Amino acid sequence: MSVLIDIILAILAIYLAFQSLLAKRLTQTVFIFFAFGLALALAWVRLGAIDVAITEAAIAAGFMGVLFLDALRDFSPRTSNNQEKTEAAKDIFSKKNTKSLLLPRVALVLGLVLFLLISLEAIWNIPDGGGLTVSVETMLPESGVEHPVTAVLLNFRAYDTWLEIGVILLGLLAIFATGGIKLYLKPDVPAQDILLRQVILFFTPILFLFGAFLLYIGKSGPGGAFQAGVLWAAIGILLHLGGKPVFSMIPRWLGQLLLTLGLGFFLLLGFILMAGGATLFEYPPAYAGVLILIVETLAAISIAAALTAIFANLNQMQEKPNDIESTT
Amino acid sequence: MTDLLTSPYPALLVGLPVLLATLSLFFRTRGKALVGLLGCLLTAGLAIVAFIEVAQHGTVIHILGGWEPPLGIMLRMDSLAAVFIGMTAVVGVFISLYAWQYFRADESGPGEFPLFWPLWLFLWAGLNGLFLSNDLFNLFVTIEVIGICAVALAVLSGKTTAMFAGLRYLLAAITGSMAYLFGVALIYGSTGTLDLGLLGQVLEPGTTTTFALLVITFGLMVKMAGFPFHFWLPPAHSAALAPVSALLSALVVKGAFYILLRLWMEVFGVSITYAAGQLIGLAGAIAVIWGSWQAFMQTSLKLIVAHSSVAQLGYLLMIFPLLILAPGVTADSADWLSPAWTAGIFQVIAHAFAKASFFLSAGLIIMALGHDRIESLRDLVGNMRITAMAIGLAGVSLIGLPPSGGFMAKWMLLKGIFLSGQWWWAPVVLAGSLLTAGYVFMLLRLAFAPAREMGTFKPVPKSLEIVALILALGSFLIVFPADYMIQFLESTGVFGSGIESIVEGGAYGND
Amino acid sequence: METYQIYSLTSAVLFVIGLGGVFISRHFIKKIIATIIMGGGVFLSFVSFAERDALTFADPVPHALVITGIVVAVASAAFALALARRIYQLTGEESFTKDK
Amino acid sequence: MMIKEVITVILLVVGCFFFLAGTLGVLRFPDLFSRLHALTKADNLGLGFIAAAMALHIGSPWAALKIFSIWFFTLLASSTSCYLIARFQKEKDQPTDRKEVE
Amino acid sequence: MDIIFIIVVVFLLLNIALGLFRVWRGPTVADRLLTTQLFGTTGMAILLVLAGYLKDLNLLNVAITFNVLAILLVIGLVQVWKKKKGESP
Repeated sequence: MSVLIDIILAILAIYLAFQSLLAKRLTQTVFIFFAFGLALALAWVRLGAIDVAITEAAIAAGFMGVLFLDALRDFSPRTSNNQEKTEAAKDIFSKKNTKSLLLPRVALVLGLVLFLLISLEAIWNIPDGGGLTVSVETMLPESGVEHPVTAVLLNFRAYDTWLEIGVILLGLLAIFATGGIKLYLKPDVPAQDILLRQVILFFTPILFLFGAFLLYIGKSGPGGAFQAGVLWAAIGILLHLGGKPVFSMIPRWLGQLLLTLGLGFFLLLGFILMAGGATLFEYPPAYAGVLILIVETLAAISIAAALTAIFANLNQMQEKPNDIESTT
Repeated sequence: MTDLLTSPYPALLVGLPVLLATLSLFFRTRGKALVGLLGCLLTAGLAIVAFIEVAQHGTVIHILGGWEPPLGIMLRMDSLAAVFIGMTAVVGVFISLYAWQYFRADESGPGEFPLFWPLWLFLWAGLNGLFLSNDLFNLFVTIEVIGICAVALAVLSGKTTAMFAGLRYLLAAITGSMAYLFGVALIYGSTGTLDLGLLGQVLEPGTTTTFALLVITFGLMVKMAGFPFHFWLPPAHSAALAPVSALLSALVVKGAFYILLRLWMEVFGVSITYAAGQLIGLAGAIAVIWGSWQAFMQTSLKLIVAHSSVAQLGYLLMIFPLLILAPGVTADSADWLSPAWTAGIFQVIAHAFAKASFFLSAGLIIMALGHDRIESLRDLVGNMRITAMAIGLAGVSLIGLPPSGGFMAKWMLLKGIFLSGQWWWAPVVLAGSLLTAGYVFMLLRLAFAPAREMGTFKPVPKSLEIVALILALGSFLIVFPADYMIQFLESTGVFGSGIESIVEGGAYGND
Repeated sequence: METYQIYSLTSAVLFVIGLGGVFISRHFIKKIIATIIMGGGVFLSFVSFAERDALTFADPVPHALVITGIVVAVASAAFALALARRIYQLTGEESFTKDK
Repeated sequence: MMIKEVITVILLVVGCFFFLAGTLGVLRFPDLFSRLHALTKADNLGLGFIAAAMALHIGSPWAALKIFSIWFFTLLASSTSCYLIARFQKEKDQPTDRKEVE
Repeated sequence: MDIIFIIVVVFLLLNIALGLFRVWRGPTVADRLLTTQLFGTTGMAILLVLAGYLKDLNLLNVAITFNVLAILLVIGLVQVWKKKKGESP
């Protein structure tokens, strides 16, 4: 009976994915994409992956959502003149290429359908590998935390998690590399909006406390550094939108320290313990719990800082539309 | 697992560059470059030490966190990984030296790009992590690190064309890694392990495995610009800054090839058929012809070099059909395996040196001329003797004329082809070489031609020219330690092994 | 039909939709969203296998992998978005044209 | 025990009714402001009743607090956004059937 | 009791499917946002009911995460709106 929920949810998710790509307008695409994120989060819940559901809710729906909404400001036609120009260009393009594009497209769609059928068959017949549940269960007491997912993330496969924190920092660096950005720029529009200010005042402590709660509960239940990091990043994003960009209010070195703290401490701790004869990311079982909590906290701070900076940069990209000379 | 030596070097090889990259973020423009350069030298030194360690003790491992696979992740540095890491270090350190000078050259230079240094160090860490990794999912994370770094470096120049090319590259890279990850999900679902060594033992042939192999190969082909998916490579490589182009084509695309080689040889042996090998070989053959032809047709130097990368990567794919044995043939009786492997490894190394030198020289020409249209290359020899020499030497290695590393690779490839009886690949190798000779000699002819007007060449720093020349020479010098290197590769690792097709597994052998 | 089977089949469909979307969609934003949908499919298959292998708790390794994967995917999507916006800022283009 | 369950069921049914009413309203009402009105019904009452039912069913004070806060936050976010939407629409003050953000 | 929860969840999901129509139709950004809002609220209700059905209180954390981050989307939308207002003649 409960399978009915899954079937409807699955159909809904597929439909939403389809529609978000087929939609004619960009706003439509983005809003349907939000709904898709929600459907996916419900699917995680149905599959018992609460950690993933929280991450999806936080990162995919919250953070990506606000990034896409922010991007919508950009991709709307700026001036009618410009719009006409692009429209005309598109017209020529489509007229000229309709026929030559049709055949490859049909072939592509057929290929995709074939691919889908094979993949469905492959997934249907998948042998039961058994997973790693048993090994995790036996090793869990030595990991220093009670929640298996946290144990895997920060102890058994800490290397992946460390690289992943690096990837977030890298994402920020990569956005710098696209150029045209001044991180310490003040946005032009301060929040005159009383409502906005009230919302920020009210939600900042809530976001902070709930993030801390998720971080702390990660030891024994679903939650952890990433989820907490995104919630804290939401504070930074709210402040930025309210005309108080965090990175322009703190000294430069502090900003850099916040950004690199998680990655650096994680690694330095590993190196220090390595000097004592352990392998990288090996924690003595007696202290593992405490060390993991410290690492998680610093990682959450760094993730929050990096995500805030990513948003701030993307947000400011639009503020200076005329600053287009390239760096060369 | 315990009979292999545990060593701290694998962990340091990944950790140190990341630490230095993080450190360099705290400095401003000049400081960043200084820390970055020091970091590159340190990392290269560490790589050499690690290489020696492997040469002395054989394969070394590092079990991260002390958790043995399948639960944890193990880093493993065997001779194959050591050779790739050593190559990255040697090529990387020269490119770093070049970049240091190149960005500091005032008026004619492109300006300072402080972000180059942390990104390049992260890229280096990612490459080292990829060569060392022994875990399917960890490989995904490292290819994502490499992908993001590579695209970020590619768009660093800030040109509009670079942005378009970068976005195309990034979308291709994300698509490729997602396809790869889909295969990983299926493999994990059907075996419950991610460790390459264990997977090689437990993987069963079946629809799921075959499909997983298909999507993984698709993903990696996209990432390494294998033939039908090469569309992103030429614009991205040609629009980047000179040191970045060199990094991208010398090192980055080799990462995906390395994974492909490892997975085909070590993991998916059970579901690979003779026909699959032929198919990959065919993609490689088309890439050789198509890429060389496209290179021949271009009119700007960097585009020629970028298209030539597509062709040279095609040669790498052409070793796959040789490594997969027809049904009924055993690995012991197949005497072409060793030449084929030698061809692959030498092609990787020779191409890395030659292509890095080529791109660095192209950067110098742009610095001197302000553009890279080939008709302005007249009298290059008279104005930039060393650069012309570097281009000539690198070109000779790309064509595969003796005594270059490229010659060794192509010779061994032909030897393998004839020993295995798969003669139909031979014309492709020869035609590829001819076409390559076509565009290289076209460049050289222009370089030697007398100038029409005088004084268009601005002077460029000598040191930069010398770095490019050293790299070009490197593609010749690698021939000398060839015997030692083959011996070293044969001591451990998968080098020299082949896949024996299972007859009942549906192989379509034709002999 | 078990719960996990429904979702693992869904995962393949989502993956294919995303894959097709990357190729067919024109607008940058749609292409980026298509890669995210692709990622959603992949992660769904991981988690559905975790549900299948559940004993006292669902297999935590795929959960951890998926969390890592989501974060990595978001970092690259944010970068792609930055590139797309930069291109728009520089040229006013919203999709790849033939010659670029 | 029985009575608690009965009350839970009744609350759920009432909540569902309001959700349906809200959706139908959003679908059928002619203009944006009446649609907003319909949505507010679903938010406030539909979720409120279901939250009450669940708080009753789970029956732990900590959970009840969380459920209440969920309801409260949703209310806050939705009323803020509804206010903004309404203001947005009012200030634009022109029919925007075709010329919207694309 | 469980069966009732399942029915409620199915009902709410169908409700979402019904609401999709408005996103499709538009006609304005505001309408689409409004429907997304409705989805969000319905999703919260589904999460609550599932929490009761699966007897897992951690689901409430998922719901709270969604909730507190919904405000980001609202404010992000204000930005879009400001931009639009700025450019209208």
